[in-house]
Amino acid sequence: MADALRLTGVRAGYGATVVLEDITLSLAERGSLAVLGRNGVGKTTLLATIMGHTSFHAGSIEYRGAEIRHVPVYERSRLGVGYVPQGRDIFPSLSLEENLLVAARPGRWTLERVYELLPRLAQRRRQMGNQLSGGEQQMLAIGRALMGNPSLVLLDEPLEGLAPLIVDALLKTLDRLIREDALTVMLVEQSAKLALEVTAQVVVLNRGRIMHHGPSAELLADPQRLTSLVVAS
Amino acid sequence: MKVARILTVVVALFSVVLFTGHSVSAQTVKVGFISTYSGAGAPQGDQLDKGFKLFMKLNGDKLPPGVKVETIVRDDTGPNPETAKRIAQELIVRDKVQFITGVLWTPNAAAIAPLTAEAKMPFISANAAGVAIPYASPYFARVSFTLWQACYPLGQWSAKKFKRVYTAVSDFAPGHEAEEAFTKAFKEGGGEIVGAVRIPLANPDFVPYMQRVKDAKPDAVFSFIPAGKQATAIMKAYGDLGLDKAGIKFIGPGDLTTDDELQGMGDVALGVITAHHYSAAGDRPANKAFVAAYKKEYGEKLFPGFFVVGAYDAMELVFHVIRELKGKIDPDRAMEVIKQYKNPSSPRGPIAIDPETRDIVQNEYLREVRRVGGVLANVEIETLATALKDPWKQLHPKK
Amino acid sequence: MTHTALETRALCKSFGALTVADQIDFRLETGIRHALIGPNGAGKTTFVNMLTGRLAPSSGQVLLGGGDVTRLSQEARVKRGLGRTFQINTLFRGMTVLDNVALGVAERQRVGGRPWRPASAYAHVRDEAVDLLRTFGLETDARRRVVDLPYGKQRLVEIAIALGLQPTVLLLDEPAAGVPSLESGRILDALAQLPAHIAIMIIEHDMDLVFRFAQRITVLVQGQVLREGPPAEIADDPRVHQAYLGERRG
Amino acid sequence: MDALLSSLVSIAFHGVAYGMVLYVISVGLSVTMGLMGFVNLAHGVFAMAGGYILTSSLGRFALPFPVAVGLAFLLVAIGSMALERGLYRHFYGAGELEQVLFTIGLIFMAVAIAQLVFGTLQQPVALPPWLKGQFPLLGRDFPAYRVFLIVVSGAMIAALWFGVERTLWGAMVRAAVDNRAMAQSIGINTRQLFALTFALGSGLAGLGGALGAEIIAVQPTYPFEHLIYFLTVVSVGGLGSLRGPFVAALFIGVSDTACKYWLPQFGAFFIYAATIAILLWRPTGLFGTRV
Amino acid sequence: MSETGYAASPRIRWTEWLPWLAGVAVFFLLPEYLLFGARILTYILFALSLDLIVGYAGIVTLGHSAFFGAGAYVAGILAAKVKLTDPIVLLVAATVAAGVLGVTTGAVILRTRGLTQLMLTLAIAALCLEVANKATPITGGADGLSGVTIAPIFGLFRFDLFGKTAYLLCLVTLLAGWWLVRRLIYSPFGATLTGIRENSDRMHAIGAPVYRRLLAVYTISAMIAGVAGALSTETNQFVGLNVLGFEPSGELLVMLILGGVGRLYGAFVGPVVFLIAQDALAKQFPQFWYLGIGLMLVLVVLFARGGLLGLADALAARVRRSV
Repeated sequence: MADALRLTGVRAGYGATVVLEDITLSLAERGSLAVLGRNGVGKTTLLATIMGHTSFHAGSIEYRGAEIRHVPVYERSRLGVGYVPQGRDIFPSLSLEENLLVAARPGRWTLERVYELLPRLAQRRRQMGNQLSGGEQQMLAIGRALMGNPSLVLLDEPLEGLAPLIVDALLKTLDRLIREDALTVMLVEQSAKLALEVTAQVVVLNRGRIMHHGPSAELLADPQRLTSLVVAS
Repeated sequence: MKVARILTVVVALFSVVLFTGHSVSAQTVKVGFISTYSGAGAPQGDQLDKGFKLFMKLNGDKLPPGVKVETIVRDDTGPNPETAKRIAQELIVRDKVQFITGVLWTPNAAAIAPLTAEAKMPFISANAAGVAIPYASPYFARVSFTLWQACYPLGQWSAKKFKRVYTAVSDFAPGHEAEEAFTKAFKEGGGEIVGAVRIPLANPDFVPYMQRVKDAKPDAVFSFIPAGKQATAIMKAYGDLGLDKAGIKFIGPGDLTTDDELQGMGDVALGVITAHHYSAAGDRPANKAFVAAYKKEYGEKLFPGFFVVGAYDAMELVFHVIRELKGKIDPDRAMEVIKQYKNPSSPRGPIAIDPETRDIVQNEYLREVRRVGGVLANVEIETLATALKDPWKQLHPKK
Repeated sequence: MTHTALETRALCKSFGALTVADQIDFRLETGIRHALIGPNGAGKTTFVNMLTGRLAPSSGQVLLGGGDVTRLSQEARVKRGLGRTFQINTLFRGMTVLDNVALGVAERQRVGGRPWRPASAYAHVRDEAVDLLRTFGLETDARRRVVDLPYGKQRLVEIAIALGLQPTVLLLDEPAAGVPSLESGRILDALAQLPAHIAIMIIEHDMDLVFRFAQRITVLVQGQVLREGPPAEIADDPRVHQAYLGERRG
Repeated sequence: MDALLSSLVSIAFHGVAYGMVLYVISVGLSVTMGLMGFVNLAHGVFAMAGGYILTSSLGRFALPFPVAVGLAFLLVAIGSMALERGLYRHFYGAGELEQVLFTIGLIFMAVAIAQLVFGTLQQPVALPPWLKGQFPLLGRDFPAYRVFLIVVSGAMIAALWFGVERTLWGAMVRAAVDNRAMAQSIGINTRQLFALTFALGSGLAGLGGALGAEIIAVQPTYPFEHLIYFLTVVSVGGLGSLRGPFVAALFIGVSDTACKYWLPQFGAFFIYAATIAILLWRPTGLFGTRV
Repeated sequence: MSETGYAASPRIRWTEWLPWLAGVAVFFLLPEYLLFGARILTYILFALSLDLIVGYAGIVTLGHSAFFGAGAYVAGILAAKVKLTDPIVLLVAATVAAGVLGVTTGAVILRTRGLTQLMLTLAIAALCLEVANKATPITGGADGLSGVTIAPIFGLFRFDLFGKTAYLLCLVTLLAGWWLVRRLIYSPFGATLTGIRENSDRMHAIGAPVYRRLLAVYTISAMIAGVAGALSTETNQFVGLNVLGFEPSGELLVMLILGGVGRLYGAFVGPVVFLIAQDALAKQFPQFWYLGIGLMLVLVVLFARGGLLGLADALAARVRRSV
């Protein structure tokens, strides 16, 4: 079976600026990968590159066995790549429900199911995007990604700035998605431990390169190594 | 430094373009024809051009043996005196023409006139009607008309028909002249002007002004608006607002209902009363032949308006001078010929040049828009004045 | 006795209901290398923009060399000795490397607005710019246009421009961002050579660089100062770890 | 008192009719400039094209009025799409100056082509009998065509607003205006969406030019002469907004009419002064969020 | 491309004298074309003033004719109504008036950017046009301002029908304008203008008073445009409303773009080529002229963004490479 995602020797950045260098990684179908590293090491750029938002300099990105480096962003989305960007990027002049509907693509995920999963959204369906709280926006961003019925979801700090209660709810959701829904997930998260708890694999980036690639559990069990990789020595 | 090479090339080009020559035989008379081919005034300029071309086609060869006429056409781009003056200057200095004619717009002619005085250049206005232009140059003559010629008799006539009249004219010199001429005659005849508005020249929508007229409930509205889309637009506004139904008569000089624009105005124009020197519907034989020739040349559905006649008659006068002088043009002798000019069979009827003022002497007709044979026409219902000299110059003789 | 080069007092900034800077008290001592770190969205950029005058604070004060500059324009602050580099290259891309630096030098020497004598007649401006380029090993690139330069060198030009202003306080916003690792050594060398008397605040994600370079570190989290101290203390602070590793509180 | 009231009614009526036409023409410009950040000075060309299509369908081909209006919309939309594919898209990333020059070039060409094809005369609008004459309302006579114009434009505007505010397509357009990259990330083909929106906006301009041919005369220099009005509507209203240009268009329509009625000696002075004042007060326009 | 900046030599290269040689040659060789020549020279000066703000400072304007018109009207009104007819005095008066207009409108429009700025330039020019249109007693309104008589220069050189005096006056004034602009763009001030065009954020960050510099250059440009306007009045002894219209602004932009923006001599090449082409083509095919300009403009913007000079540079570079 082909991997859900395979990056080989990827060099990418913004314009002439190179942020990622020689990134090679693969992610199996129904797999989950945490992307860790300090700020500014290229985690967000990595997800953005998979989505197609950066300048691609070299290497290849295969999605389910097909090269997609020249595929436009919207086609990648239609092929089944879902994206929860770092700033959430809710459309402010759309209502909550419209935010979901514009992303809808046929499949198991429907408006009803998203509302069932995230009941808070159902209550606020008529609110405009810019009237939502941070937590609601975050849930909406996840819901919006699901509406596209993706097979691979790229989550960029989905828990950032959320109240602990909401974090718990979202984590449960995430967990459920990974285990029950046959989704492949790539998760960028500041909270390394959280990320490691819910994922199977992990990569740690530094200065745009992969420093570490292995099972999440292993790294979680070695706090010293984790600290040295993620904070500093 | 590549600039060097480029500049050399540019200079070379410059010289080539400028040097390409004007080798003209002694017997060739050069006539500069200025009209408007681009910009907002192009429709009227096109009419002028059609008259000019029609004359050249029909009569371009009626010259003494050995004499040839070369015409140089220039575009003044609209009511654009600066450009007009510049191209007139170029015609004189560079092209060395011996006549200047054409010129649609009064401001343009007013700008050119002083130049012709300095250069001793016979300048025959085919249209520009500004009443005072002849005073600006002794080499200026006019075969078109003045607004006083149309509006003064119209004012006299109106005073017998209406009590209260509203005037609405374009805010530039011809509009002011029309307003003044009409008002003077109308008041002398005992009428009352209940309101007067001057409408900006560049104006897309006349409805607000006409609404104001309607709200004042006069017996008639007198209007001078430059012929063309503006006149059509004000006619539309008149109809749309129902001024006709409110019993307000629409009157003015013939610019309002030029023969070429008339079909575009539609039925609202029916019943509009104008005073003018030319109508395509005039039943003089010379006119019938003229209209037929025009239609043959430009299409059955088109009618020649006063612009066409103006240009046609201007060229007729130029050719008359050339024939009289056997192709050897001397400005002062040319002006002598012009001052004595008489043409009994212009399409508009008999015309002549007033030797005193070098302005046109012609008949003025009262016309009403009627439907004739399925098309709208300015039917001449009355001759208001025969062999009329410009009334303004009678009132303001040159000291 | 140390002298405070740059200071903020209770600096706040809110956009509507969102508070991005919350009572920030910050001191930058003369001649000190001071790093500002913090997770994404901590408010570092907002803070820097308030320091430089691109953004007006909602409340609080900014002091430069002891004087209140809260209400002063960017230009006025630069004249009082505040220089900065940008996170993303902000260069005069179509101009030569020399002119990029000379423009700044000319402003500092108060000749930038002289309209009559040719620029090349101001030899002292050009010489100073050339000297600066030499310190960064860019002298051979002086006549090249910035856009034709590799990215690493462009970052150096960025720093050279700021130094040309002879600042007393220099804000370096991620000086090594986006530079391929092969070229980043050069940037580090350049930073190491910066004149000692300048107070430098560096905003940087690269902890290697921060710990190698900084004498003091301020950690900014959610618009507030979480911790301030020498690198050793910061590295061991559990709260900092938590902020970075995301151990769940409680 | 009565006279004042009557003049107020006149001004409001004519001003609204004029404003509605301005809005239908300009709204597409607001959307394309807001959506694509394209300074399209040639927008008036589409309005003029619509006007010509209407006048020739009515005059030369004697088509029924509604068909002529429909054609004006459709043909202009199709034509603009071809232009967008062929020329406009080369300038999406270009600077403002290039866009300005390119579109001025288009205007020059359009003016010349219109002159060659249709001649320089103003095109007459052969209205069907049911749109001529007056329409009695509340004891006053109003020109029937302008009543029709207000009703039809009102309906168009309502449909447009419904389309943008209430349909999925509208939500997609708004999403693309809000955040183009994110819109792509959820599978919206923004380029195609832009092309369609551009076509729709131009089509509306064509429609406005057709409906408004009675008020804004159709002749070759149209795109030059009315450019400043279209731009004023958009910049005063605010880019990318639907409501803003509507308010601005009505404001211009009514105040222009009022000036002509009461203060003809001041001409358009007031409009320009007001435009400058509003832009200084709110550089992004009344309802805009960006420049 | 004329290279400026701190490393550029400000020496006038011999090639830079060629335009002046050509200008003098025309005077002697083509006496019939001097009026036309005066017009070209006026437009070169006008284009030069526009290049200063569009090409060097990067301000896009659709209303530059406001300053040309202001200069033209002030000179015209002084001559026709106040009977102040000395041509040199009129030039100075026009400069001052256009400068005042430039500094006041610049103070307003330079605070804005993008479409708003573009719109403001257009609206201000439209406003000036409307004022000139409505102030009929002073400006002549739509009929234009006639009755302008200009005294001989220094009481010696009469403005003649052939335009000899006008041509020389334009040539000398242009030389002065060129000298001024050239000094400006080679100076540190000129370098900062380029800097502002390239990156105004960075200019703020290096402590440059961006707004003041822009206002200064805008005012200078307005003054030069005003001089060009006054020259046009003196040459034509007439001022028409159209000097303030949108079309002269548009056409001027076309000329500048055609020659090449931001390269000093683009402002020379553009008007020469444009006006000669206009003179030749508009005479032959008046109706096609607009089509030609439009097409030319689209092609230049599509394929030759550096204008004719840019194209020539690229060609020269290719030739050099192939040799």
